[in-house]
Amino acid sequence: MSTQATVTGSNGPTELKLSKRDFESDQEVRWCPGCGDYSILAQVQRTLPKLNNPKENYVFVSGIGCSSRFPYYMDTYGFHTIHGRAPAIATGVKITNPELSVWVATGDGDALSIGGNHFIHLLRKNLDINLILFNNRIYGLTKGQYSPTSEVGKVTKSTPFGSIDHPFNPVSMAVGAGATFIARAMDRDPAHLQTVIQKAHDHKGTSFVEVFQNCNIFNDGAWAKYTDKQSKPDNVVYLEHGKPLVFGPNREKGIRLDGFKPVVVSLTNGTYSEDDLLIHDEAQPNSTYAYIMSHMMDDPELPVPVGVFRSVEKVCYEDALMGQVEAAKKRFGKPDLQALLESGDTWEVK
Amino acid sequence: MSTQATVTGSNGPTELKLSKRDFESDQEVRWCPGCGDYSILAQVQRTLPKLNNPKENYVFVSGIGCSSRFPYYMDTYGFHTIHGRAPAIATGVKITNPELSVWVATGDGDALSIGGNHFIHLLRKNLDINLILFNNRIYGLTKGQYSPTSEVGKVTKSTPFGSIDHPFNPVSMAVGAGATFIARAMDRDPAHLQTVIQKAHDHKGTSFVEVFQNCNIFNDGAWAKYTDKQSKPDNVVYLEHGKPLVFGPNREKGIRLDGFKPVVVSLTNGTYSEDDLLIHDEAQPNSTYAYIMSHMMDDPELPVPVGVFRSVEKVCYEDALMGQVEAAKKRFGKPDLQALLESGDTWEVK
Amino acid sequence: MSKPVESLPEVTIRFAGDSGDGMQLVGGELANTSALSGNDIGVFPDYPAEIRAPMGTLPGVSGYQLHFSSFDIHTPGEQYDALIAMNPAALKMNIENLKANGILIANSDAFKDRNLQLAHYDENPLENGSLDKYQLFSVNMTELTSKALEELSLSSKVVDRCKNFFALGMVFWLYNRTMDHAVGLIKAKFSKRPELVDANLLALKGGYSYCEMTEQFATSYEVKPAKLPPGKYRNLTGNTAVALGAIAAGQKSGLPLFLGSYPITPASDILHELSKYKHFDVRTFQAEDEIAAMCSTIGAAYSGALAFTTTSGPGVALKGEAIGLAITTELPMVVCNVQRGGPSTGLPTKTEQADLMQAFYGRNGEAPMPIIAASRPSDCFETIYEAFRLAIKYMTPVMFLSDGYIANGAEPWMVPKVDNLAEIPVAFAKDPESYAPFLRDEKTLARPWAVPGTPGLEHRIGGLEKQADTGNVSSDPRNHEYMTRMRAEKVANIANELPATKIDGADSGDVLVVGWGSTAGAIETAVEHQQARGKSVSRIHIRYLNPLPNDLGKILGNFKHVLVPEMNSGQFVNLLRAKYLVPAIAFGKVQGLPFYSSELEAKIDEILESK
Amino acid sequence: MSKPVESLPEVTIRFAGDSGDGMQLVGGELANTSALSGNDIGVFPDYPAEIRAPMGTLPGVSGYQLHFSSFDIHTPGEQYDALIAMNPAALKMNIENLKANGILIANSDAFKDRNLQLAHYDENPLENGSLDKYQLFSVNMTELTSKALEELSLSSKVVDRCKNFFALGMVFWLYNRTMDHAVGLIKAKFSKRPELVDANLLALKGGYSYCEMTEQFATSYEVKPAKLPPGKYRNLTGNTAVALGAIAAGQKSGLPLFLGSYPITPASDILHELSKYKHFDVRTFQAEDEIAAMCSTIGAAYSGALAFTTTSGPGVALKGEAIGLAITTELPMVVCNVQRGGPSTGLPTKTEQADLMQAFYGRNGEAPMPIIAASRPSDCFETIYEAFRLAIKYMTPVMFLSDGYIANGAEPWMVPKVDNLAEIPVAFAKDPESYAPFLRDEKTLARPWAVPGTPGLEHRIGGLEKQADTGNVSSDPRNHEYMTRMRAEKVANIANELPATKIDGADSGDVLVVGWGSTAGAIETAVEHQQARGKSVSRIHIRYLNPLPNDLGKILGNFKHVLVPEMNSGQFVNLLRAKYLVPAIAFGKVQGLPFYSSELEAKIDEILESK
Ligand SMILES: Cc1ncc(C[n+]2csc(CCOP(=O)(O)OP(=O)(O)O)c2C)c(N)n1
Ligand SMILES: Cc1ncc(C[n+]2csc(CCOP(=O)(O)OP(=O)(O)O)c2C)c(N)n1
Ligand code: SF4
Ligand code: SF4
Ligand SMILES: [Mg+2]
Ligand SMILES: [Mg+2]
Repeated sequence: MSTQATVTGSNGPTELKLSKRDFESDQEVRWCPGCGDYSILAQVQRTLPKLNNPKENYVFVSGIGCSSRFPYYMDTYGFHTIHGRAPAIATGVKITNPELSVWVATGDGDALSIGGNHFIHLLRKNLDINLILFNNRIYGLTKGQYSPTSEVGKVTKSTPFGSIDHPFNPVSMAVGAGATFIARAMDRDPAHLQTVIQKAHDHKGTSFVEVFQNCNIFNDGAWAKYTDKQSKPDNVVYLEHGKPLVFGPNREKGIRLDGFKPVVVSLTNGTYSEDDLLIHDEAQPNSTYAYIMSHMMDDPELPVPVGVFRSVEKVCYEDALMGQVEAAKKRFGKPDLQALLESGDTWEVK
Repeated sequence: MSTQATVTGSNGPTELKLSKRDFESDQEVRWCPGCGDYSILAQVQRTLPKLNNPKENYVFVSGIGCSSRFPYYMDTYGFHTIHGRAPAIATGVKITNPELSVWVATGDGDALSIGGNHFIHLLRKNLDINLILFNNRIYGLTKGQYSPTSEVGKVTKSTPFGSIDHPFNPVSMAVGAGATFIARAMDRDPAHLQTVIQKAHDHKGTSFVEVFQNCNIFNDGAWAKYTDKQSKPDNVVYLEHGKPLVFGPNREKGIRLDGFKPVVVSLTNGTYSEDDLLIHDEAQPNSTYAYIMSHMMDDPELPVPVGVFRSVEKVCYEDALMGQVEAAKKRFGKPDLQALLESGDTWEVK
Repeated sequence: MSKPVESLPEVTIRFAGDSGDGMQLVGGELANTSALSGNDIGVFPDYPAEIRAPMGTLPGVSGYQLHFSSFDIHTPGEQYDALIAMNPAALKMNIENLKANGILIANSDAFKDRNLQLAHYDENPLENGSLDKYQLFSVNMTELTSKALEELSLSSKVVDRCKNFFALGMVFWLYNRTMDHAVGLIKAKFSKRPELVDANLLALKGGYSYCEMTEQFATSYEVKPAKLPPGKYRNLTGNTAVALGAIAAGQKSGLPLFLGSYPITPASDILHELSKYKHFDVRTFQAEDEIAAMCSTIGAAYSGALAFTTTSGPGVALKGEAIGLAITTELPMVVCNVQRGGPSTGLPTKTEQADLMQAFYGRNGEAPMPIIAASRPSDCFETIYEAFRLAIKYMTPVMFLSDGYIANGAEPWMVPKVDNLAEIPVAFAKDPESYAPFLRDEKTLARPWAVPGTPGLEHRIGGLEKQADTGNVSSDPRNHEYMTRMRAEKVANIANELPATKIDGADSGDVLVVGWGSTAGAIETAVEHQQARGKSVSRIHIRYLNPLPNDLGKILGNFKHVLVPEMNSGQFVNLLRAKYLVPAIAFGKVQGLPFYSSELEAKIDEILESK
Repeated sequence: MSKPVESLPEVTIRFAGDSGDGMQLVGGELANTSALSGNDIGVFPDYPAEIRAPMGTLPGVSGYQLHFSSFDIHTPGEQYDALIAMNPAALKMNIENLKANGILIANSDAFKDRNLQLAHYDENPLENGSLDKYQLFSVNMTELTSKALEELSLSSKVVDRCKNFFALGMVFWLYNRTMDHAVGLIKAKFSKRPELVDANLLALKGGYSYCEMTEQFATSYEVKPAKLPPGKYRNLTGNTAVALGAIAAGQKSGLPLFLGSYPITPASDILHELSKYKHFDVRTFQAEDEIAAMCSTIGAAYSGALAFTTTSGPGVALKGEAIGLAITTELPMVVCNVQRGGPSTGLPTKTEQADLMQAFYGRNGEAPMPIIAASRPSDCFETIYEAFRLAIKYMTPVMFLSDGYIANGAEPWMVPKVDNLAEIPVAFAKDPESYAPFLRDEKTLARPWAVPGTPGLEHRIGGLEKQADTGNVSSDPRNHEYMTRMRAEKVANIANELPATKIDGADSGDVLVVGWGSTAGAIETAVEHQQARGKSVSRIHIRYLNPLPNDLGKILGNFKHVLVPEMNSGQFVNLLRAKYLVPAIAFGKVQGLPFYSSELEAKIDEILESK
């Protein structure tokens, strides 16, 4: 969402001078101590003041889940709706008032289980809405059942013998559904999370951000491999537009593309240098590229990418719709209700 | 579905001697004259007798739509359910009786609009169910509104100024959702359609078959480019496992992969021969390959692939579930209801 | 050869043929011409669930019934004066309701072997004397049409498609109708294929001339114009009326009209109609399913649109959970249910009133909402408009009920003056000082409508129980009881502004017939007949089903018997019995068909005799 | 130092603390120990919607109430004899219901600045004399626990977690309970972390010794065993009872049990419980949403499983459309609704009975289904079992209603003998000669159950209206009416096999209290009290809500007043009024809380006085 024209009053945008505080509501935050949701909330509250949008233009819509309590804690407009339906409600909001900056806060159950259909249809229609998926690979609010992102074999309340569903790869799904902006971040990397939130905001079209979020009560350590200091460097690669894919504790490893398969190469044995690596291109028009990046997560040999996978332009639904409204107004002139009611074959009775 | 053990009685499978007739119910077929659905019905009825499965083991489940009338015309078990929910109902059928050969007949609205969530979750869970998508890029039964596969700009009853939604690419969606078998066929190529149906049946796991189907009443010619004699050779490439991708009226063109991008090359100017072309590998474990193939449809420069995009093995949901049931039986022994009721802390009142 | 013209007060005529035979088109055209000639009309299109059921079969028959008259009528008629049967199946399905000695025009060319078989006729009924009690006119229409079109040298398929206009031409002659409007229709409809313009014009005129020239009919008939109140009129189906009413509410309220909808028979036409009027700031959104349709509507209401969603019974079932959210967040919107035959997929193209209880109770928890039903095609305009007015005034979703019968049915509508429409004032909250999300208006109990984008009014709402005034999440027991009561009282209070219930007939007596929704016409006719016969029978019609009018209990108490006809197994009747403890009598019809006034008359007779 | 022991007939005690304080665990353990000692018990766990609401806050308070007695009781009690308050918020939220002079044990260590603030106390209530009307025992539990655990040198966080067992130890001493079972629980629960076993055992014993050694309590109490009918007993929550009842029905019918479900509070525990019993051929399927849960259940029923789906109100709303399909295809299955506070998301962890009308009408069209409700935790077993029996006998989906109160509540259950359970005979159709999909059994009107895989019975069913007998699609008007009537009659006929309604008290008199569902216990207590006071008050409890028992109308007619208490705004009462035209009086409580018998007694008094 890149409309900055929404600033009202005579002061220029830079005059808004909002701070994190301005985005904190008076409601007590009710997540478990230690929950990753706190960080996501804080990063959003830190990022929004930088965007030069007045508070009243933000709307946060959520479904049901721990994560979906999010809007209560933001001092903006907020709507805590029903399970899985936030994208559909946000769609109505955005169509009615395209000037608003509309955000969806959702969980892996909310967005991918009950809400899967609205999720893919939102991505397809490409309304300018920013969706943040709090992925903790578990149902938090209902106290610990497995979710569509839980790994096979997971023992939970509803799967005492281990779960048997193959999980979704949310990023692959989003690519398959035609998303124009896809990113991933982690609750435990606040600075990077802020950058990603800002980029999601700046993108015009639906922005999908998956956040690795820790549920320390029901699924503690689900992402530890990627967030713990020790294991992270070997297991995470940061995607930066125009930069090669380098990772490792000493940036000693890189990713090359062998045909359509990413492979890890060493940068220390003299065979390859950074120049030989895959250069990340988030603007690559061919979505196959984003698919390849998304699929790295499924290969235990490869590090998991975080950052912006894809960011391309495509007509937004609400723009096309308002375009049709404007065109119709031009073509048919000022609406005349009386004339409309009297249109078609009419006759007078005297 | 590859269980042939389902044949009952003492006669071997080859003794079933079923014919197309055996699969025709006594109900009058009620599609518009000229509808592509007729061909799909006929090809299914022609293929089933070859599969050595007795009639009573087939179940056809459908949602709502013209295409969803399908089960009425099959002399097998059939269930015409509610809009979009056939995959979920079929799931209950298959879990209850994994021996059955379960088929879903569905439309582009049924499967991808209202039923999108069940569709992707079926693919994810990988039950051994065969789903045939009758894609006519329109809502037939409700008399002509655009569907999630309709092209942008389409003028329909509900879009008098042209539709503004970006369509889904069903095959890309299926890849993104983790499908293990994906294929495409056309109502107008009966022989090929039969092969694909047979392969879908033979695959163990969810088989997704998209069929280009013509609705001659509300969207006539939607696929003409791919089905008309004249234009077809230039616009369709048949995928055959282990064979190069060749097409053109005189098989004079081929597809090569340039990195992850398919490109058309000429086989007549001496630069390339068939040996240089991409060799189709439906068993390629890396789903990126199937994604690349699926994405060809979105590039007007490329021919559209038909045939089997992907066919890989992955544990079926019902097998894993029955495996847990069997393991539990082994571990806990013969179920003893009285003992179960009396388990936990009990006390006697005298 | 000028033949005698007989004047009739009213005529009911039914066209019947294959779904591909174009019966709806020519039936509709006769309706238009009749309305334009000043008749009152009532129509009943009746078609199969299939797009094109197999030719010649019984389920493939499509019918269009028209009632036109020189006085005020309320229904599309019952038994027909004339039946046009384009094939044996059409005859079979419809002959039962042709009046004795009624006119039967059959396309004899279609009464051939396979067609007879498909209609399960052992013999050709046109030839075996079985139709002797009717005035049978066997006309070889296919052949005659083909002759009329000879000069155009068109394919036989195309020629065959024109025989409906040949039939229409015959009917035009029979009822002394002018062909002007039909000629215009043909020219407009086929403007892109001039050869079809010529063909259909020739067919139409061919049918007309055929009657003019032959000895087929001894008499022709005319139906004089009805004495309708003066004004400008047009013909209107219920679905179009809903669309126009919604646009009018949008214009009068000054809000953009948002429609979130998913296609479903018989409601889709409202979506189709509204999507044409983008220049009236109508924003139609074809959602991925009914849940998304409902939810997008909630989102639109939340951010200040005039929010609307349309569907039929199964769609309402899907919307139930979200309707609960709309109720508890107290946002204004209208949910339109064009009811069809149920349960489940049921009879999608047939009519029924079996979703009333669903309107009341089709969601979890205590979740009351106003419910309002239209009585006839043209009444849909006023009723949907009223639904929007109430929604905004009381900050609540409102359920609007129509059904397949009035949605597809048509009648003349006196176009209202826009200035005379009730105002729909909208007052968005603006003032941060006085604002709290659930602070209620003292009179209406409505909460304020504060739309995103308004500085200083940032607030949060949701589906969890809310503290009074602040709207913060609260699980306080007393607060929950209070809020539950407030939500109920707000809806109940609407009764205080409802007009006095109009009693048709004496305000006490033997039988009171209580109707709601589309049974209005049949009940009105039946009660008029009973009153003409001197019986002590009155009727009331209930537009507001929730809340019920304040004077209802008193009225019911003044009659010995209360009869409640409904196209269901008895739903509204139970509300009356529970609320007023009156022994109201249920009279249900669950056939996918509207009531015939004769059925109601018979039932009233039965009650009158029983006493 | 042996102190006096006073004998009491019954005790109500409430543990209250932060959601992290482990109140549910120790409360439940006291319940188990009490039951094992032969008391009758009733429990009421009451926790916040949040997983872990912020520490020390009012909404974060979690409570567990236990009623144990030496006689037959029906509720978890009302006002408590003793309250254990682990922090100021817990005190604030619960003190209102502590009896005058009741025992109040407070963890004084937690009554510090920030905690007092969070609970909105200006002063420390333990110190300002505001609690003088209670027997206040300020105990520095945190410190004492930490002392008791000194030798283990654990982190202070771990030590702090053990204070709930310290409190339990105190209560054990106070009510003369044996610690054996609690010791076993601690050993089992923490078996993987031996240091926690030691810690919690020390805390438990520390609390006990503290009372033994100090002068805190002058007396201790005992509650003698209740005289329950002889047999083997266990403690059971309603949700566990449902799971066991379903497994029993599976075993007795010989069918695999299929559960299609989507987690939702307060129903999820049934899914959790059933997923453990795969060796009983239980196949649990956690679906992507409630619609898929319902649809998979339909698919399972179609192919011959004992089909089951569990949810709460919002889930039923989503299932409505598919339930309609189940009804029209006449497939056997049970839909379980563990009701919670509504509307919309409402009060997810609180109880309510506001989904009764949804059970009747929450779908499009005329779609009746049997509805049956459990009255108390242990009754869930028998009632769900009966639901399955009816489903299969009549080939119909059955709605089973429970609610948060009995789902989480527990009581002693006399384990039945499996051989004494009613049979659930299953007769799949096998014979192609006599088979037609909708040919009905003459007596039950049930259609045959022919499962895929059966040779020769290939057939098609669906949601469109079906021709009688053949099941082929039919839009014939008369057939639709006939099938609608058949579906209704089949359900209505069940009334003929229902047992005579048991009247508690005289079969005529001043007041009849009619209850359904979980209000049974409170009503029973209130009516017993009224009868003990010599009042002419009787009660009946309705398990079968649809169809209603045949003798109900007659019974209602024999009382001057009929009172219908419900945890809603008056739903069942309207059914009685509509059907029997009796002026039954609604008495609703919509607070997310069960009735107190005192509230009912007061209401009965009011009615008795009014006459
Ligand atoms: C219609 C409906 N079904 C089920 C529920 C119960 N429910 C609430 S949240 C939730 C899933 C939460 O998981 P997720 O979306 O991953 O969010 P988290 O709590 O993990 O942040 C479920 C099943 C509900 N509230 N409404
Ligand atoms: C709950 C519900 N919503 C809407 C409908 C109306 N409806 C029936 S079929 C259909 C779409 C049909 O399109 P598609 O699935 O593409 O099937 P086709 O008719 O083109 O074969 C719709 C919207 C319905 N029957 N049920
Ligand atoms: S349960 Fe998990 S996701 Fe929910 S608030 Fe607690 S830690 Fe966070
Ligand atoms: S409307 Fe289209 S899809 Fe439906 S039966 Fe006719 S031709 Fe086929
Ligand atoms: Mg989660
Ligand atoms: Mg289609």
